[in-house]
Amino acid sequence: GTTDDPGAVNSRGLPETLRVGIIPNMAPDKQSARYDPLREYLSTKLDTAVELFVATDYAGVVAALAAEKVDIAYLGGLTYVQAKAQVDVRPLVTEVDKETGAKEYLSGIVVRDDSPYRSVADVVAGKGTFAFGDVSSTSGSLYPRMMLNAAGASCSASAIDKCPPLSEVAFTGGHDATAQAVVNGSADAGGIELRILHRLENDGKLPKGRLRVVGTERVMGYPWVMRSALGEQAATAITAAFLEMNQPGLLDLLQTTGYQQVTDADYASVEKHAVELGLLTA
Amino acid sequence: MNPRTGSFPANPSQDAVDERDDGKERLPTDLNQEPPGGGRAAVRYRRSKTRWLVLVIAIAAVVWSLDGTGVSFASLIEGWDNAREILAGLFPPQTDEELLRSVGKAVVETLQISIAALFFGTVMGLLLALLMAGNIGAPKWISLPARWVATVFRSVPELLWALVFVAAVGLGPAAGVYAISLHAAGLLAKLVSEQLEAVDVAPVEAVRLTGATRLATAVLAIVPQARNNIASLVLYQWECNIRSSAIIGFVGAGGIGQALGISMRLFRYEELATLMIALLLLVLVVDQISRFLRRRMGAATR
Amino acid sequence: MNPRTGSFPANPSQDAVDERDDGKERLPTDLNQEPPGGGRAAVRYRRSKTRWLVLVIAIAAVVWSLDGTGVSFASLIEGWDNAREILAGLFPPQTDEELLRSVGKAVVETLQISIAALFFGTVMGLLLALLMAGNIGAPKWISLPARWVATVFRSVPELLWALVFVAAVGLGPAAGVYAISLHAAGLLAKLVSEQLEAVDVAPVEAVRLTGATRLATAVLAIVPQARNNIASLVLYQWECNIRSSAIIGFVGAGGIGQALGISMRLFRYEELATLMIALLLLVLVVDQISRFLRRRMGAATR
Amino acid sequence: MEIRLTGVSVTFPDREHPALDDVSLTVEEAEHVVLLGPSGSGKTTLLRCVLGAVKPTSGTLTVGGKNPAKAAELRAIRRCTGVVRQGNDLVHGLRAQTNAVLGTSPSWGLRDWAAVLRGRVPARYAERVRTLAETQGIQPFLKSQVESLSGGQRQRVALVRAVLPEPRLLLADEPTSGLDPVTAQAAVHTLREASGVTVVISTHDLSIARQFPRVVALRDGRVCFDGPELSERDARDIYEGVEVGT
Amino acid sequence: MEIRLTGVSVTFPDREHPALDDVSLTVEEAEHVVLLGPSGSGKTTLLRCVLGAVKPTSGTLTVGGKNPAKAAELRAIRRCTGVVRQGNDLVHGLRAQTNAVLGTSPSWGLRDWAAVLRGRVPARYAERVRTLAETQGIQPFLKSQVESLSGGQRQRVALVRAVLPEPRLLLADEPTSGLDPVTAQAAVHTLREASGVTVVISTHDLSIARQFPRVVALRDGRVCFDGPELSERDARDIYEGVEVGT
Ligand SMILES: Nc1ncnc2c1ncn2[C@@H]1O[C@H](COP(=O)(O)OP(=O)(O)OP(=O)(O)O)[C@@H](O)[C@H]1O
Ligand SMILES: Nc1ncnc2c1ncn2[C@@H]1O[C@H](COP(=O)(O)OP(=O)(O)OP(=O)(O)O)[C@@H](O)[C@H]1O
Ligand SMILES: [Mg+2]
Ligand SMILES: [Mg+2]
Repeated sequence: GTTDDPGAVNSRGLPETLRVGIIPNMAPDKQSARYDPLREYLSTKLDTAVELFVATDYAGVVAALAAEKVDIAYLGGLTYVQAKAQVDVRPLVTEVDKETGAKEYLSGIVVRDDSPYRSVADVVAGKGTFAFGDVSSTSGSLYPRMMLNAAGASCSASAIDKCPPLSEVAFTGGHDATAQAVVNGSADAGGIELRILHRLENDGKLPKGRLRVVGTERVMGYPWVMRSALGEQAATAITAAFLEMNQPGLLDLLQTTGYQQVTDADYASVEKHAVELGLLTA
Repeated sequence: MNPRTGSFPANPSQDAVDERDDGKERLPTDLNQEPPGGGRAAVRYRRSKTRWLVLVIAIAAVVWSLDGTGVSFASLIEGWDNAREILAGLFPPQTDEELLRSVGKAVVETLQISIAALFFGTVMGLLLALLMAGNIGAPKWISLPARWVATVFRSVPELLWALVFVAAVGLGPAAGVYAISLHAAGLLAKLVSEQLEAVDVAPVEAVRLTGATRLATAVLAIVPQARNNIASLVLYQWECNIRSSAIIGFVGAGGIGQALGISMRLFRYEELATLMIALLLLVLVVDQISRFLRRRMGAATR
Repeated sequence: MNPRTGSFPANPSQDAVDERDDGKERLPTDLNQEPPGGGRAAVRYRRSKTRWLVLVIAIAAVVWSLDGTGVSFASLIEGWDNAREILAGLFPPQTDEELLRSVGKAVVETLQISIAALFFGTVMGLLLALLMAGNIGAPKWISLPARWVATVFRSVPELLWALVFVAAVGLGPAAGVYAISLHAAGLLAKLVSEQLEAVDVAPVEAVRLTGATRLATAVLAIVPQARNNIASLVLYQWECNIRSSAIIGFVGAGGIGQALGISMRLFRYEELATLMIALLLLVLVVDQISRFLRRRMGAATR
Repeated sequence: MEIRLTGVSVTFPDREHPALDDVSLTVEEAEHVVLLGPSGSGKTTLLRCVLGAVKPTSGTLTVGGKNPAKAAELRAIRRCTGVVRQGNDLVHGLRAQTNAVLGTSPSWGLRDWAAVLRGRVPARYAERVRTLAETQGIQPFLKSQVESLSGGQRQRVALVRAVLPEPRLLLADEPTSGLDPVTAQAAVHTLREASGVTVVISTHDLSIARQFPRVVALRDGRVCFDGPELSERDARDIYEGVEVGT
Repeated sequence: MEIRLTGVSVTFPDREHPALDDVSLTVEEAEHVVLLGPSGSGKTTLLRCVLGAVKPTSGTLTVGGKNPAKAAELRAIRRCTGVVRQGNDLVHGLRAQTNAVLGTSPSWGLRDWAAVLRGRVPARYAERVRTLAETQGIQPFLKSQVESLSGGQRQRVALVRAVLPEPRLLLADEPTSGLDPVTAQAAVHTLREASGVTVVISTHDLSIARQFPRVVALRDGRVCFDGPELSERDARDIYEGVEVGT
């Protein structure tokens, strides 16, 4: 059960049972998404019981964080700042992106290969339809929106589904659906996380080169966050556990080469844009 | 020799106000009486006028909606290739042993969630239904709030209920159980109360004429007649719960729902196919159990 | 004087195999006949044994599920504060004019989606129901596939249907309409076929004894009796469609669903409250229309 | 309980002719009355009026001094009335014996309820149910589902149900229809035996009507005969629409 | 169509005594037969057997040379049979006149269907429906919903439904129950008039039985009397369980 007294802590300042929330955005291909190795790793490393919850929607995990029903969680950049508005949480680490080799990964705007648009400015000037992924996705919603605005659009902060001069914007709910929408022509362009786009291509779910990237932006990686209430001691221990992770199998499972420490400051720009674009009601 | 003579008002709720305990005097309103001076022609006319009106409104609404939503068969045929691609992506369903084992676990979890939710949902739903059904005749100050509660329970999407319960009890199957229970209670209350209202009215009148109280009439004349249909609705709700649990998998409630969500997020269509087949089989099995019990009950009512 | 004498098998599907056109010789299987030599005691015993078995299995299943899902009232009470916080966050619902205007637009879209889907869903669902219902007695090679189709339609979650249709016809309400139509057809087929099976058997036997074909019996004796209940199920499905469209909206089909999804993901609880109230009102209105029509039909069947 | 109707009329919607047309009639306490009349003459409607299942369009009506139009008084009237409705009014899905005791529900305690819900007969009625069932000849079928009984067997279950609570007013709408002459006679005997009880029955069987001390005949919703004895001639007049007694 | 039963027995599950016990009986083409017997003696079961609604536990049975146990032949038998079932078997939700024409459905064309679905009577039956309804006295109620008819009125609608298709075999289970003597006589007249048609009815009314040239009586599922005329004495024996004729 999840009803253990959240106040009880062990000698190292960690809860008797560490409750971990995960949203799978990446997982190895051959194996179905089971994060048991991660649970075992954290459990031995931290010397405490670990309970793992895999959810497929951010809203639930954030609600659980806010209600202090989850101790640490793997969130998107935007979701982190959203969670921060509701409960005192702090980011600990983020994974190193295999593509950029850094803490940041890439968000991009894509069009179909036979499209006349060559740049984001063309997309805006074309006044066509645009597909975002999940509303609260950093790379599928927040950054594409930013790029559009930088290219002359004025995505409204109050009405999320208005981005003049684009004639129509839609939320597809996910990156693959965005790719689908652009490929089958129901959207003229879309915002997508590039490593996911590449994986779709590698898996043969999309013909290679069918989508052309017309603009990119670097996005601070998905943070592992912790409720600040757990204390400094716990933060140190958990951070160390991630930084010391070197088992190839486990790193492979988490689709990274290692972890690096992050602080709230790393997400300052995410937060700023989120407020500007109305994705965060501060 | 022919029965059911004194035909009762066709809508039993009309007669339910017949006997009230709330002190106020009310006349037994038998539908037969309604337009007390109304002649034959007037009634005919009013009826057929309403029927036409309803028909015209219905047609207009459908046309307006088809137009507004841009539904067209042309686009459907045109898009067939794309859809086929997605569907083709589902084949062949993945069948490696490891996956099958984890699907098995998910199925068990889903079953547990759906049964637990069915238990709570049935208890609450049947209670609400008894309070709501017009021919059982609970006083208005009870039946109206019961109706509202049932409407709120079923019109708030399970996903939102799930959010509330995640905040209350944390991530995990329990939150899913509570969320689905409320939703199930709302749905069952509506369907069961309508089944109660649809029973043959002659035996109900007969029992009521013996001076039985409203509760006694409900227990002795209405529920026994509707029993089989209620049982089959409860089994139907079980099926619905299984499907609901597939939707609220997002709260980390486990079960097939969670696995479906993950596969969808990670674009593993072949895995998705395996899971959908598992879901389908689960529903089919429940459907069969339901048919089996219906047949048994048919033969073995007390 | 008393009616319904020769009691018919309680489960009409038992009798439906009575007359077949498929050339093969089949005996009319009247339930009365079933254990042809079976004495009174044997039947009693078998019945009550099954009843106990079912009861024991049911209790065991509930206990197993409650245990497995970790449901506990203690945790629910403990978590009440958190839940209240979320619920308190809903108040006061936001009411600025701009929001209300966009909510109004979303409501209209939702209505259109639900009505269009109701139209297609009803057409397909009623057809499937007629083919499936045991007492209508379509030949097995038709009724079995119809049952499967209905099961697939309703057990694949709307969300997945939506995904398929988004691929086919692109983003927008049309995809939602198709997805909900299929789901609705599956649900209606199941419920309506059970209503058809639940009609009074005496008139059905009477019409069948006149030598009417199976189709004629269905149209003349079964459908007229079930008509009102079917109409009320269709209206119930309308309500379900509105709720489904709230779920599907999450994948970009527009309407209240999309607005709900956005508000939920951006944690704008006050906006969420406004939308939920809109959804609730919509469902309440449909519920009222349904009650009104039920009452009318009660009085005005042909 | 005496029954008093003064100028009672009932007109159903969609019908040109009233089902009851200005009927005034008094049945005294402990009187036994039989209602005659061609099919459709309003017998059933009259009996349903008395128990408040049909509301008079005009006229007044009291039963034992109480007014069935008032909810509380109606309940009181129904409590001390036993009724056999015309037609199929047994509760399907229950046993014959459960149906037989349904009329006594207002006086059940918790134990009685428990017994009934398990399909048993509460102990205090067991003896009387047995006796009544034996007189009516349905003893062997008491444990059967009512759906499996023959027409006449069901009719007798309904009669037992009406008589069991020892009501002060007994209304029976064609209680012997579907019964063979011997069984019918047993039913009539049970009804006639109830001394001190007001009994009103309707029937089409003249030989049964002759066993009652008072005959009231309806025709087109009006009382066309009211007297102690029914001659061959009067009977013919009632059914053939001739002014009775001419 | 002649009916031949040889050693037919029917035992319902849960019942100690058979409903029909080794019944052998032949009804010749165009013969008119009345079935008598105390309530529960198996009359309804016998009639339902003939139309394949109940399957004999043992024994054989042919109707017009056809075997009702075979699906195709059963359909043929039913096509040329008119039946009045005991009890409430009109289709609620339809008008009386629609119910009256239901029996003719096997010969409807598209236009007839269209008429029926709009609640009308197909033109080619209109005249006959009117005549039959008039003889039975239900002409004024043809357009009413059957739910609003009185018991006797419904019974007559069922009779019209059975007779309308001009069947070669007419089975009527207590067709006059619930009818007053005059109306009952009209019903019997309609049945007796059907010359060239095999007619089997069951009844409890001895005065009606006497109008039939052949009387068959059942008792406890066995044939206990079969003869052209029924004396007072035989009738009493049938109902009182004495060996008939002793
Ligand atoms: N619910 C109803 N709606 C409309 N008309 C009705 C209703 N009930 C009865 N009637 C009509 O009122 C008249 C009197 O009916 P009632 O049932 O009282 O006759 P009855 O004397 O009991 O006849 P029967 O001997 O056939 O039972 C009939 O013409 C009948 O059609
Ligand atoms: N479906 C059934 N299941 C069990 N027993 C039945 C069923 N139908 C009839 N019976 C029993 O079979 C016996 C004969 O019934 P049937 O209906 O043939 O009698 P009947 O002669 O028509 O009587 P009535 O004059 O009362 O209509 C009765 O004892 C009855 O209870
Ligand atoms: Mg009557
Ligand atoms: Mg019978």
